[in-house]
Order: sequence, then C-alpha cells, then structure tokens
Amino acid sequence: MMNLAFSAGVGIVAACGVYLLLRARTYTIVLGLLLVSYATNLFLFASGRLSIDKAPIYAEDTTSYADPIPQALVLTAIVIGLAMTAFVIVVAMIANQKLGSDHVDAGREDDA
Amino acid sequence: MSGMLPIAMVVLPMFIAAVSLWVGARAENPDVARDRQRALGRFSLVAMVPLAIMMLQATDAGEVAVVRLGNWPSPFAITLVVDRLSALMVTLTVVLTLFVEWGARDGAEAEGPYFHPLLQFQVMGLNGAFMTGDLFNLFVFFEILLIASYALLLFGQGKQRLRAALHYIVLNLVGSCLFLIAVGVIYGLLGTLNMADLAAKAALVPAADAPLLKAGALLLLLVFGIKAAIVPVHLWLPSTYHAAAGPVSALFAIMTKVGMYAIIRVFIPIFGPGQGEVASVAEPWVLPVGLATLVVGTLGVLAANDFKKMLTYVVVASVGTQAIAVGLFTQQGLAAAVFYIAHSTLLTAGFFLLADAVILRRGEVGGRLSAGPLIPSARALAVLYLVAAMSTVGLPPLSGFVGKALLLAAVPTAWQPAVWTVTIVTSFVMLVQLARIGSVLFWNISSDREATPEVPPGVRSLAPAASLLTASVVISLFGQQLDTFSRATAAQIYDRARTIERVMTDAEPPPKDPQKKKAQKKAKKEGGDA
Amino acid sequence: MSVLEVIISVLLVFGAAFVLLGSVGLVKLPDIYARLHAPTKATTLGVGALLVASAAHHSMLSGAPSLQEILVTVFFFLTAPIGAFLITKVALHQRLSAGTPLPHEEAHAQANRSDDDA
Amino acid sequence: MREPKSIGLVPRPLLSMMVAGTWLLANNSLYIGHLILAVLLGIALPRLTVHFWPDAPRVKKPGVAARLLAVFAYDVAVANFQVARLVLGSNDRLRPAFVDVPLDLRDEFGVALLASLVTLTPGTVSADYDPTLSVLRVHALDVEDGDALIKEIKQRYETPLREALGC
Amino acid sequence: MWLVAVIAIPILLCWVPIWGSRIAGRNGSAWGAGLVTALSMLALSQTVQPTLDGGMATETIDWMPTLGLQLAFRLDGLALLMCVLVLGIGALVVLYGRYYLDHVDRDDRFFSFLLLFMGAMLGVVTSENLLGLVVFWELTSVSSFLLVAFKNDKAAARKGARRALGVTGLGGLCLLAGMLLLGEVAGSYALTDVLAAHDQIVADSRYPYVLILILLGVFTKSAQFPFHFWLPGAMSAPTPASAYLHSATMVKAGVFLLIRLWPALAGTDLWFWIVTGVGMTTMVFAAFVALFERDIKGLLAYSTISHLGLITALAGLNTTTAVVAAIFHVINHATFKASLFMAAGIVDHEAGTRDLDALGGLAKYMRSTAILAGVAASAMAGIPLLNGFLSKEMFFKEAVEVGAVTSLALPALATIGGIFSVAYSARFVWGIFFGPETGKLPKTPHPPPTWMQVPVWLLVTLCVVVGMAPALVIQTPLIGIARSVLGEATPAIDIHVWHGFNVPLAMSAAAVVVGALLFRSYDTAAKLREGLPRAPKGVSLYNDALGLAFRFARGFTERCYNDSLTRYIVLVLVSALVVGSSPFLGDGAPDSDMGWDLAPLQREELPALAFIAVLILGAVATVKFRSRRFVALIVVGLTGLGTTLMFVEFSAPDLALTQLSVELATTVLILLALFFLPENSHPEGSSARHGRDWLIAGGVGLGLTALMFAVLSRPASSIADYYIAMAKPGGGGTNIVNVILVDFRGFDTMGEVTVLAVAALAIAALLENVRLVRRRTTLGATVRDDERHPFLLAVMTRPLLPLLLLVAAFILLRGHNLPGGGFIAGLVTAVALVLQFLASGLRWTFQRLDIDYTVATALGLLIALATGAAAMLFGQPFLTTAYTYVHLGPLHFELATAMAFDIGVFITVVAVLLLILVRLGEVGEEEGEHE
Amino acid sequence: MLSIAISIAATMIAIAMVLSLVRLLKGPTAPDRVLALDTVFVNTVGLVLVLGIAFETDLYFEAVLIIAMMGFVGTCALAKYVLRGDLME
Ligand code: NA
Ligand code: NA
Repeated sequence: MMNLAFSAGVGIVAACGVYLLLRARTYTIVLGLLLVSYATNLFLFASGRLSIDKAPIYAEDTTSYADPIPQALVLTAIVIGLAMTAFVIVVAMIANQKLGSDHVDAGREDDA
Repeated sequence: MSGMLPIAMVVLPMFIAAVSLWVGARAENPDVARDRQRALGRFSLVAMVPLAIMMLQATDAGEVAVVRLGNWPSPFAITLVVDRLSALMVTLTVVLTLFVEWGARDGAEAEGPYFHPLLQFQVMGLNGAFMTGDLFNLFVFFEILLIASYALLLFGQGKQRLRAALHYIVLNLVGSCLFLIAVGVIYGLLGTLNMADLAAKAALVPAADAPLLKAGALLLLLVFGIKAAIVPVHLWLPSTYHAAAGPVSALFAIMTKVGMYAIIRVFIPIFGPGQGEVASVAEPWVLPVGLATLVVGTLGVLAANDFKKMLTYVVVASVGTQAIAVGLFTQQGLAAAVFYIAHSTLLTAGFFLLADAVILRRGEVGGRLSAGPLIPSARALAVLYLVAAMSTVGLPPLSGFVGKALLLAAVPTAWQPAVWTVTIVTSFVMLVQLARIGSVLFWNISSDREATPEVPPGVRSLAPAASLLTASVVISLFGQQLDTFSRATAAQIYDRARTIERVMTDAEPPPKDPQKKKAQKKAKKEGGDA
Repeated sequence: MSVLEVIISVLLVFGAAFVLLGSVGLVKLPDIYARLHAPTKATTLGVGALLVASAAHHSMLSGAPSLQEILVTVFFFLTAPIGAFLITKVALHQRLSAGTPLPHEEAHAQANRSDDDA
Repeated sequence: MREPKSIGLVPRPLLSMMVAGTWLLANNSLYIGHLILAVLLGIALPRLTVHFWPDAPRVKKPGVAARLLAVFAYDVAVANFQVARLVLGSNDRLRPAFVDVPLDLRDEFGVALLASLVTLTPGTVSADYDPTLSVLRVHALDVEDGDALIKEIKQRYETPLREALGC
Repeated sequence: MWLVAVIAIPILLCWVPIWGSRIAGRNGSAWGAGLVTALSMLALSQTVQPTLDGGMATETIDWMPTLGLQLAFRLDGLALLMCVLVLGIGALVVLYGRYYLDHVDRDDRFFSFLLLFMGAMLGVVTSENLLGLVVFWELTSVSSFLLVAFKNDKAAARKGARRALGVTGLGGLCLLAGMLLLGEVAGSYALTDVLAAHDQIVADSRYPYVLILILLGVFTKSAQFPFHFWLPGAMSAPTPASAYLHSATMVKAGVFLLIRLWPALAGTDLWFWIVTGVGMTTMVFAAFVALFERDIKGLLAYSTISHLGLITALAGLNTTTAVVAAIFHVINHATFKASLFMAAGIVDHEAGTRDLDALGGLAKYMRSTAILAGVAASAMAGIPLLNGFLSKEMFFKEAVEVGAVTSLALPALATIGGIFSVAYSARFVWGIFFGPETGKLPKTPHPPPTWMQVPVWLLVTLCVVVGMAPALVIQTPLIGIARSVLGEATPAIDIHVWHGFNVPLAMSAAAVVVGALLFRSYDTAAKLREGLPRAPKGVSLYNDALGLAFRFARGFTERCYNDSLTRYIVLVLVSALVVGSSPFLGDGAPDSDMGWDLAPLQREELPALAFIAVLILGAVATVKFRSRRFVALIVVGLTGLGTTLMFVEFSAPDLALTQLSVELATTVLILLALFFLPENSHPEGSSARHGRDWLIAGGVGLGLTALMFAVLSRPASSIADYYIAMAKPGGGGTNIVNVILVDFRGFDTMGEVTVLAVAALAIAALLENVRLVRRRTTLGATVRDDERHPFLLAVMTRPLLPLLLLVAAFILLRGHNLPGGGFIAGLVTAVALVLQFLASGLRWTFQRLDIDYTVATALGLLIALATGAAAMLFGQPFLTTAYTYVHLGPLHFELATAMAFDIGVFITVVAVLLLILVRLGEVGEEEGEHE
Repeated sequence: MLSIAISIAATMIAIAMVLSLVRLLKGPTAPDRVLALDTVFVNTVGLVLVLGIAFETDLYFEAVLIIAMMGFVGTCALAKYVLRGDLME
C-alpha cells in the first residue's frame, strides 16, 4: 500500500505541476516546473525502490542498504534543476520587463 | 587511440573555459578580457581539430576507444566510448564551432560577455554527449550543452529573442524531466546505466517487464525527439533559431543532431532489432514522424516570407530527412543518415552564416522577402547562395544530392512509395521556394531601398560562410570516402555484440609504468583491509 | 528498561506536548501578535526537549555521551527571537490589528486593505 | 572596509573556543584528529569572519553572566507554562499590549541579546527597536501594568546584561 | 581521358569568359567562350576515332561506387551526334551572341553560364552511368535557369526562369527516382548493362513505376504536354540562349533519353500508349497554339514543343525505323530551329519588337535574313528539298504503318499537325518579312552585322544540303548512329527525296495545301478560335497549384506556429501520454499477474503517509494559491519540505540535505525576482481551457502514478551491490552516495558543477546591463518599510556566521563518510553568506567579502579538473582516485584525492550561488537612479 | 515503554504539524503564513528527531541541522521580502 500511496503522491504533484505549467504565466510556469521536478526527482529516486531505515552509509554490521545509485543521480538532478530554475527565473524576470507582460504566449500580452 | 584523446575533447574546453574566466576577470578592461578570451578559445578550437581528426582516423581503422573514468570496471565506471559515429560527431562539432567562432567576430552582437567561455562549455557539452557511454551521463551533458545554448541564444536579448529563449528553456526543462523519468523506469527495471550493459540486459528482459520498459524507452524517444525537433514536438525550433544571432543559429546546426544521435545510440543497440521482448521499440514511430517532419518543414519553407525564417524550416525538413533515414532501421538507412547528418550540419551552419551576412547588408529590409537594395558583395553572396540552395534542395553535384540519393537508394521496397513521393515532392517545393527567395534577394532590386551603410568590409568577411559551404562541395567530391565511413559506422552500430564485448570485458590498456599501477592497487587493497 | 530510557520517554512526551501546544496556540490565538508567542516559546522549548531526548538516546546506544544535538538547540534559541522579531515587524508594517491599539508611528505605511494578504 | 590593523592570530578568543568546542560537540568525539581540526577551525573561522563582527562585546563579568543565564533558564521554563495557560484558556482572558521599554543599554549586540531574552521569556516578544531613541518595543500577551513590565525587564535582564558586558 | 576532358573543359573553364572580359572586354568574353568550346571540340576529336569505327570510347572516374554513382562516359554514335550538336551549335551561338548581346553589359557571365550549360549537356549525352546522367541532367536545369533569368531585372524573366527550373527540376527528381529504381531492377547502374537487360526490366513488376518516373523526367525536360508550359515562359531568355537551349540542346535531352533508353524500356504497350499518346497530343496541340501566337519567339517555342512531340511520338512507336526517324528529326529540328531562333533574334535586335502585330515587311531592310528565315521555316513546314521534309515524311510513314487499332487516328493526327506546322511557318515568315508594314516598330530596322548572320547561314546551308542530298550527306552517319542505339536490330534505311507516290507523300501534300489555305484564311481561323472554349492554360494551372500550395502552407504554418508555449507543452505532454501508454495497449495490456504490490502498511511506514500528505497538500495548495504569488511561494515550499521528508523517511539523508538547501536557494531566487514581477496574476482564460488542462494534468498524473507503481511492484536488481561493496575498500569512504558522486560517477559531478557554472555565467551575462526599477510598494503596504536592515536580524546574524560556516565545514569534511559532501556544504556556506546579504545588505557584505565570484568559480572548476587530471599523470584514466591512511604517532587519518575533488565542487557551488544571487540582488535600482 | 513514548510523541507532533498547516493554509495574512511555515519546519525537526530515536540511528542529525537552518533563513527571506521587497539592497 505504501508503494501505491507514494506513487499517487508523485502523480498528484506532477498533475498539479502540469496544470500550473499550462497556466501560461511565467510565474505559474516556474511553480509548475518546481512541482514537476519534485515529482521527477521522487520518481527517479524511487526507481531504486523504497526502503526505510537503510541509509546507504557503509557500516560493518549492516547487510542491507538502500540503492545508492538513484540517490546519486537525484542529487545531480536536483543541483542541475537549481541551475535551470535560477536561469529560467531570471529570463522570466527580464522577459516580463521587456515584453511588458508575464504571459508567455505571443499575442496574449494584453491578457496581463 | 590513447584514452587521453577522448578525455581531452571534454577536459580541454572545460579547462580553457575556466582559465579564460579567470583571465577575463583579471583583465583591466572588457576589451582586453575579450581579446584574451578569444585567443584562448581559438587556441582550444584549433587544437581540438587535429585531435578530433586523430580520433576519426583511429576509429576508422576499426578501433573503439573505451575510457573507464575513475579506472573502475564496466559497467560501474562512467565510460566514454568512441566509435566511428562519436568521432564523426565530435569532429563535426569542433570544426563547426571553429567556423562559427570565426564568423562571430563580425557580429559584435553575438560576442556578448563570456561568449568565448560559453562557447567552450558548449563544445564540452556537445563532445561529452557524443562520446559518453552512460545514459545518465548523457543527461548531464545534455544539460551542459543546453544551458550553454540558452546563454548563447540570449545574447543581445531583444523581445523576440527573450520570448523564444523562454519557450526553448521551459520546453527543454519539461524534456529534462521526461528524460529523468525515463531513466528512472529503465534503471528500475534493468538496474544499470551503462549503455552497453543496458543493451545486454534489455535483450533478456522478461515479458512481464517488457511493456513497462518500452514505455520508458518511448519516453526517451520523445525526449530525443524534442531535442531533434521531430513533429509534433518541433514547434519550438523555428522561432528559436530565427531569434538567435546569426553565428549562434549557425552553431545550433549541431543541436538537433544531438537528438538524432541519441536516437541512434539508444534505439538501435539497446532497443533495436533483435532485442528480445523489447526489440525495435522505436520502429513504428520514427519513420512516420520523420515523413511528417519533412512535410511540415517543407510547408514552413514554402510559407516563409523571411530568409532566415525559411532556413529554420529547412532545418526542420532536414531533421525529417534524417529521421526517415534512421527510421528505416536498416544498416543502409543508418549509413545514409550518418552521411546526411555530416552534410547537413556544415551546410546548415554555412547557410545561416550566409543569411546573416545577407540580412546584415540589406538594410531595413533585412531578411524580408521583398524588393531590397543592391547589396555590396552581391556576386559573391549570390554564388554562395546558389551553392547552399542547390545543396539544400539536393541538386547535383553537391553533397545534398549525394545524401538524398543515398537515402532514396536505402529505402526498402515496402516504404519506397511513401518515402520517395514525399522526398520528391518536398524537394520540388524547396526548389521552387529557394529559387524564388534567391531571385528576390539578389535580383529583385528596388532603387528606393538602401543597403546598410556601414557593413563589415567586403568579401573577406564571408570567408567562414564560404568555407562551410565549400564543405558541401568537398563532401560531394569525397563522397565515397564519407559513404564508406558511414557504412562502416552503421555496421558498427548494428554490431551490438561486439560493442558490448568491447565495453564490458575488454581489458584495460597496459599501464605505461607497471610500478605505479601496482602502487595504486596496493593502496586500494590496503584501503580494503583497513 | 533503564532509568535513561524512562528519562528519554518522559522528555519525548514532554517535548512533543510543547510542540503541540505551540501549534495549538498558532491556530487558536486571536491575532498574529498573540499567535507569535506560542511557537516562539512553546515549540522552541519542546524541540529543545526532544533534542535532549535524542542526545540521551544516542548516548545510551553508543555508551558515550553524545552532545551534538546541543548545537541545534543553541541554534534554535539564537534564531527563534529573530524570526519572531521579523514577523512582528511585518505585522506592524502591514498595520495588522492586534486587539490593542497599535503603537503610533508617524511616517508609517497606510494599510491598503483589510487583514488579508495578497 | 578591511580594517588596516592586524587582526592577530586569535581575534576572538571566546568565539574561537566556542567554535572549537562546537566542532567537538558536533562530531561527538575527542579523538585527536578532531582536536586538531577543532583548533584549526577555531583559528580559521573567527579570522575569516572577523570583519563581519568587528566590535564584538567581551564578557567582562562572567559571574554576572552565569547568573543571568540561570535566571533566563528558569524564566524560559516558567514562560512555557504561562503560555500553556494562556493558549489553553479562553482568548477573552488575554490582555495584549505594546509596551515601549526605554533602554540604557547602548551596545548593539547587547540590545540584541536583551531583545532575544525578552522574546524567549514569559509573555513578551520583542517587536521593534529604535536605535535613535534607544527604545525596545515589546508585545506582551497579558499585561496588567505596563510600567511594571518595563521595570521588570530592565531589572531582570537589562541591568545584569549591562554589567556582564561592561557597558 | 579525352572524353572526360570534353565534358570537363567547359565546366572547369567556365570562368574563362569572365576573365576574358576583364582583359579584352566584350570580345574577350566571346573569344574566351569560343576558345573553350574549341578546346572541348579538340578533345572530342582526339577520342572520336573508335566511334567512327563503329565502336565507342568509354571512360570512368570513380565517384561513389557503393551508391552506383559514377562519372562514366561513353562516346557512341548517338552520343557523338549530340556532342556535335551541342558543341557545333554552341560555337555558332557564341559567335551570334557576341553580336546579339551588345546592349547587355554583363555578357561575361552569360558566356560562363553558357559554357556551364554546355558541359552539363555534354555530360548528359555521354553518360554511361544512370545516376551520373541525372547529375548532369539537373545541372542543365540549373545552368539553364541562370541563362533564362539572365535579364533578371525583369520580373517576367525571373518568373519564367523559376517556372522552367521548377518543372524541369521536378522532372529531374522523378528521373532520379526512376533511375534508382531502374538500376535496382536491372541490377546495375551502368547503361551498357541496363540496355542489355530489356527482358528482365520489362518483366519486373516495378517496370510501370520505372517507366512513369523516367518519362516524367523526359516529358518535363522536352516540354511535352501537359508540362510544356514552361518553355514559352522561358522565352524571356536572351535569344542566343533560346537558340541554344530551346531548339538544339536542352529540350532535346528528354527525347535523347527516350532514344537512349529505347532498347531497355520500349517494346511494351504501356510504352506505346504513354509515349506516343503524349507525343501526338503535344504535337497537334502545340502546333495549334503556335499558329495563334503573336510573339515570334513564342511561336517558335510552341513549334519546338510540337516538333518534340513528333519525335516523342516516333520514339513511342516501338519500331526500329521510327527510332531512326526520331534521330533524324532531332538533327533536322536542331538545324532549322536554331537558325529560326537566331533569325528571330536578329529581328528583335534590329526592329526592337517580337510582336507579329507590329512586325511586317522587314524583307525590305534585311533581305538576306528574310531569305534565310524563309528557307529555315520551309524546312520546319516540311517543304520538299529541305531536311524537315525528309524526317516528316518518315514520320508520316511510321504513322501509317503502325498497328491496326490506330490505323486511322495516327495518320490523321500526324497530318493535322503537319497542316498547322505549314500554317504557322508561313505566318512566321509572312508576318515578319512580307506582310504590310504596320508602322508600329519601335525603331527603324537595319541589316544585321554580317558576322551575326554567319551562323544562320551555316545552319540553313545544312538544312538545304541534307534536304537535297540525304543519301550522300546523312544516310551513313544516321545508320551509324542508329546502330549505336539499336545494335543488330538496326533496320536498313534508305533516305531519298523521292520515294515515289505513296501515302506519306499524299499526307505531306495535304498538309502543305491545307496549311497554306489555313494561313490564307488566318483571320477567320483566329476568329473561330476566339469563339472556342479555352482549355485551362498550363501556366495558370501551375501557378494556381503553386498558389494553392502557398496559401495552404501559409495557413498551416501560421496556425501551427503561433508562438504559444502552452501549445508546445501540451503537445509534448500529449505525445508523452500517447507514446507512454502505447506499449500497454493491445498485446501489452497489463494482466492480473503484473504483481502489483498491495502489501498492508507497516508501522514504520506510517510517517511516510504523513509526509506524502504534506507533499500533496503543498502541491494542491500551490495550484489553489497560484495567483497570489507570495502565498504560492510559501506553499510550494511545503512540497519541497514534503519531498525532503520523503528522502528522510526513505533512507536518503544526502538527498534530504540537498533538497532542502536547494529549496531555500530557490525561494530566495524567486523572492528576488518576484519583486520585479506582478504581485498577483490576473484572471485566467475560459473554463473550457481549464477543463482541457485538468484533463492533461490528470492524464500525466495518472500515467506517472501507474508507471511508478508498476516499477515499484517489479522485483529490483541492480549493479548497486558493487558500489556498496567497493565504496569503503575501493573509494575510501563509507557514505556510498558521496563516493559515487566523487569517485564512481565523478564525471557526472564534474558535469553538474559545469552546469551550475554556466548557469551563473549565463545569468551574469544576461543581467549585465539590466537595471529594474524597484517598486515603491510591498506586499500589503503602500510603502516599503523604512528600516532597510531590521535590527535584530542584522545584529544577531553576525555571530551566526561562524556557527553556520562551522556547520558547512562539518558537512564538507565528514561528507565522504557520513551524510554531507561538497555540494551540500557549498549550499550551506552560500546560504550562510546569503543570510548576511539579507541582514545587512549587499554593500556591507561586499566590503567584508571581497571575492571575485567569477574567479572563484573558475578556481573551483580547475581544482576539480586538476584532481581528475592528476590521475592521468600517473597513467591512470581521468578521475581515478587514490587514497591512503596516514599514520603519524597517535594521529591517523585518511587522505583521499576525492576530497580535493569535493573541495573543488564546494568552491564552485559557493561561488556560483553567490554570483547568481548577488547579480540578481544588484538588479534593482530606485526610481530615477539612472547613472 | 520507549516505543510507546515514541508513538505518542510522533502522534502529537503530527497533530501539531497538521495544526500548523491549517494556519499556513488559512492565513489570513502574510505574517501568519510565514510564522506557520516556520513552525512547520520546527515541527519537522521534532518529527525527524523522533524518527531518529525510533530507528536508533544518528544519521538524521545533519538533516535536523539543515532543516533548522533552512527554516530560519527562509523565514528571514520571506519576512524581508514583505518588509522591503528587495532582499539584498
Ligand atoms: Na528543484
Ligand atoms: Na568516476
């Protein structure tokens, strides 16, 4: 059941993110990207399966560990995500100023 | 080939970029900084060309270089695997960038702050993406080349550019998320990331896992499709390429190829023919969407009323052609694709540089397809245009013709009606439209229009464009060499078993100094004991 | 069951109770100025107790005193007042009603709307 | 605004000791390697951050400081039971008020410490400080007599604090 | 290599006229062209002997043997004939053009294009390789495009040239396809092989496609109905070009190919019906149209089309004698039509117009031209004693002799064509030279320069000589040529002016008589024709079709690319749903034994549920509060916290630390930007759109849930065990994630810090000249708080700095063995410094933190790089790590190169974050603060 | 006994968290939400501590440290934004 709950959580976060992505404002898109990347990172993370109390810190007497590979991948993905988010925020900010609107679709600036 | 060579193609640009950041920050004024950064950047590019060619030669001799980073065994190390295809793509990258950098000198607009370091990072990302043998590492290099391309795209800003960049970035971020999800699915089922290992394991996947793995694979296909700009996820390309500064659009000629390259890398060895339950995952998709891409791109070419905009659709159409060739999923088709990729990278770049030169000279008319002024260097520009247009359409004797002929010849009978019809009709449309555009640009002179008064001097500034376009002639002249290479490339890609064996089991090259090797091993062993 | 275990259990329940108390206050108290008191004091103390419990527990497990949690406790006691200060300032800046007359400030902002955020 | 004067090896001895001690606390170890690192960090971090905190106060009277700490600890405990009472009781019983406490303490850091103490102790939260007038504004939950509150704060915390810091 | 030289000389030396004109002006240009032509002829003469002996010379240059594309040439009889035509008439055109082009100032390029065309044409006619032929074929299209558009300042010239290029280009593409298929069917692209493979080709099921594709190439090039329309349009070419291309050479390429491939493709009903059908239709139709043309070049153009139709029809007849006739008519038509074009050019040149309504009575001014044109036109009309008569007679004969079904139709049509031919020839000569003077001439005609007439003289002489003494002059060569096509099947032929009274003669006579009558009653005919319903013209059909295509393309493209990011995203997501679900449809449908994991919850899993709830709550709240941006930012942080808690719960402490630090950095970034964005979003679009968006969002959510759950339900197996086993002994650390990051997969990490660095540079570059005006208001207040740096924050964060840096050091130094590492430490350090910026402002902090972040970024990257590269000094692969345990008395510790790598990462992260945040922090300026 | 105490503590902190979340979502004012978020972070610290005791591990210590730190800096940033708009003037 926990796997199902987790999956549903990932799905719902992604769905909310997608909905925000489609709202066509730079700000909501940034929020949407954040949510979608949370979902993505959780997804990638869970590809090593979910395990409780099995942190991948080596110890003599421990025999069972969580899969460390997805963790390393997600860590990389999170940091890359930070770089991308930072950039997109700055572009959004400048675009808002230069285009006079934060609507992202051409010809819809008046909606702002 | 020494393992140094592939590493150098990633490390050198990174090193130069870092050093030039340092040097730039220490310079007394921006001009000095730029001069130094340019010198460093050019040094790096010039140095990489012979290195790339050495790689090309080594791979052409049948060698596959496998570098296991960190000296861990496969599949645990990230590997750089350099075969013919990788070597070719890397060579294209560095040659292209060299010319683009050369061409960027005149367009002051392109040469914004950090232009040269960013260009180096761009090359680093491209080279890495073309050499890595690890699926997740491919993602990382994708991100490097993307973030660098965002920066390059945005030089000079401007409304159109900002919006295009915003779209391009957001779309790619969505694409990156899909990439990670796909990696998650694939890792979740196969438990590895090394592409050779993936190929070995995918073949053995049980039937129950197959649909799931296929779903992951197809998401990956979609991601690569976005990068390659395949219909229906191609919409971003025209406005992005149109908005970019001339030299940057020229550089972007390689960007769609990255997607196509990744499709080749993943969907032939890993999810290609003969892979058990997940055989030929992409086969039902690539060829049809390739045809659609070619048609849609050509419609764009026909619709365009702007020179540069038209070129962006030419890019889409060329993506379609490549996708068709890859989508045949035969060795011959792949060989044609490889040939076409080499041809169209240089051609497209040259064409963009040419367009930049023409638009720059046409004053306020710019790239619009209406009567314009009599522009300086018109004769030279017109000759270059003729070459570029002929090669684009696929008229002999230029490389475009050879490429198209190779593709048509590669089509198996079942697909001949569809592919041939589409190819012929689209080529015809391009012919009509490129003739129209050429005649407007160079012949439809209106005396009340004025050329840009202060245009960079004369014919010499056209050298980068001319050189790139000359490549079309050269490729055609030495078509057999390239074709032989392409066929060998295709054979190598389809020879999955050998690559797997080479990557997974081939012994490391003997160390130069056995003493040191021992010391290292000893250290590690001691570590194990402690 | 050792004495230490009992102490840990007590500290756990005590700390958690204060954490809960802080949040109850956060929900229940009438205005922002009043609400502020609850988490600033109760929650901080509660977490402090939990940290001590944790330290004790780790000491128990490892057989040696484990004091690293003190670092976090110090941090909480240093930072909680800053947070509270800033939040009060924000409330005052927005001229939020307090159940008591706000201090008069001449050149201060005019609240441009009711007690609701943007 | 780098200060021209030499900052010495250990510009903040107390801070250095705290850093070193904290390091050992955090690592939960008295192993020699950590001792060396603690010393190194104890020297390095204060030196690195000295410019961020150029006029750090020094504890002049440790005894007063210790007593203040004890009072504070007691008050924190009391404060929480008082808060519990107020929280769990009816909201109507609250008598909130803003009280302006005029301070004699001038040292920025001293005032900051005072403000923190006030926040963590019964019924009061520091809300604002006006350095020109030297007035600390306090919000209290249940005030019977504002002046008594002012007096209490000054007596209980400000005076010992001034003593301890020598300002 | 003489044969190759024949073709290569004109192509490679095409620049000579330009060079010549630089040296000697107009003469230099023409001399240059003449010289090159002569050189090519010389080369031809060196290789012609085998051909004359009845064999042929062949030469091959390897180009792309694997594709089957070769530059292979053969000089057999047919090729020689065409070469002679191309070079001979080429030389005459150069001479003629020298005088014709005096008023065109860019003739240097004209002759260059002409040479280019000449070479291409020579290539076509001598090609031994099917694909090589296509290469030259297309080159003739391109070079003729340049020639036709030569007067490119005129819109008509440009349009005409483009149309010609379009139609012939399309044909060329079809021809390429046809040749590829033919080569595939015949098993070789060598002409010799293909010609020998007739039976195999005809029997193949792909034969119809081969035939149709190749014929499309032929018909477009030779202007056969319905592709004929480009040729009249191409009359905007300078007349020398028309004389060359549109009479003797390029348009002949099509019929040449018909004859060339006749042995391979002919002999079927399909061949007959298509080729003869199209040829006859073209012949009659074009002759009819020619009669009513006002433009003399237009008249000649339609006449050309008609005669090409005649040749095509002959080639379609499937008899060897017809092939001979076709070859003969190729020669004859070339001579008389070239001379007529030249004459027309002289008229145009001297009288200034080509309009038959304006022309008339020019014989008075240019007697010799009139005579020449009269003779040539008579040849065209098929008057006896001229060459045209002979081949037309042969045509009539073939038409009569062909099978029973068509026994009436073909002769009748042939005669009708003949009638029109006679009529328009008469009209041409009469209308220009003899009719009444109209007085509408733009200028007074003069006799043309002598040298301009010489080529016409030569050609007309040929017409006459052949016409009068065919047996003597042409019979032997013609048989030789025919033999090169037909081989052993070559029929015995006997060409004489007089064959006695027979049906063909009667047809000729009828054509002449009726044609003359038709010409006499031209006005009546013209009126009658006015009354006829007009068939749609080819040109307008072509234009309409293109126009339609244009409009469709425009409409499609405008609708498609509306610059809407929302659309891009929708397409990506919908595509993802489609491709992602496709494996589960049909065969892949999940069945009961998918092994869904539905085990009941364990006690230790309960916190996970709470954390998932936080996650979901945050996401849903973000959607709810999306238009209240500040609130949205707070609640999105909740999702971040939820994600962090998932990592805590599911054994990923490193991830938890990273996620939360990144979360904060992101929040600060967004807050920095938010001040320059609108505080609230405005109302959104229609509810229909919301519905659509929810549908997509729901689909994605559901899909992802299913995918995730499916993956989680599968048994896991991965390569992780190796890392777990080797982290300590091989990598020297117990934090396996960190060892992976800095050692096993250090290359990823290097890439990742590069991404960070590039992002920082990109942002710095982007913000370099950007200054944004600060709002005067803040959230919920009309002014900004007057205290820039809130007291307690400013004072108390200062002592916090060493504490936080200590935390960073703690996380950095222990990271190899316990949760932490360079990244997280870097993030913590950056956050500690950001706190100073927040508390005390940029300037205050800068004064205390005088670091060039760009340099620091570079330094970090270089350290990471250097650690990686250090291994290479020891002959190890990049990023190979080493570590050792140092024992110094009581002190023993570990030294690992991976630590240095991690420090590089640490420095980069700190520098990059500060660079980004500080640049962003500097963007704001007060109103009116411009420097 | 310890395990019972852990359950009780975890439950109480979870309830506290729910209450804090209620305030976070209810607002109604910006400072309310900032305060609530801050409290949520502190609650989280409590929960993670209890988790660490339950799983008998000290691997959560760093997480506690970072959650505390980020919660605080986040509160400062949000408050500064409401007060001045520009975080780093
Ligand atoms: Na993120
Ligand atoms: Na590695």
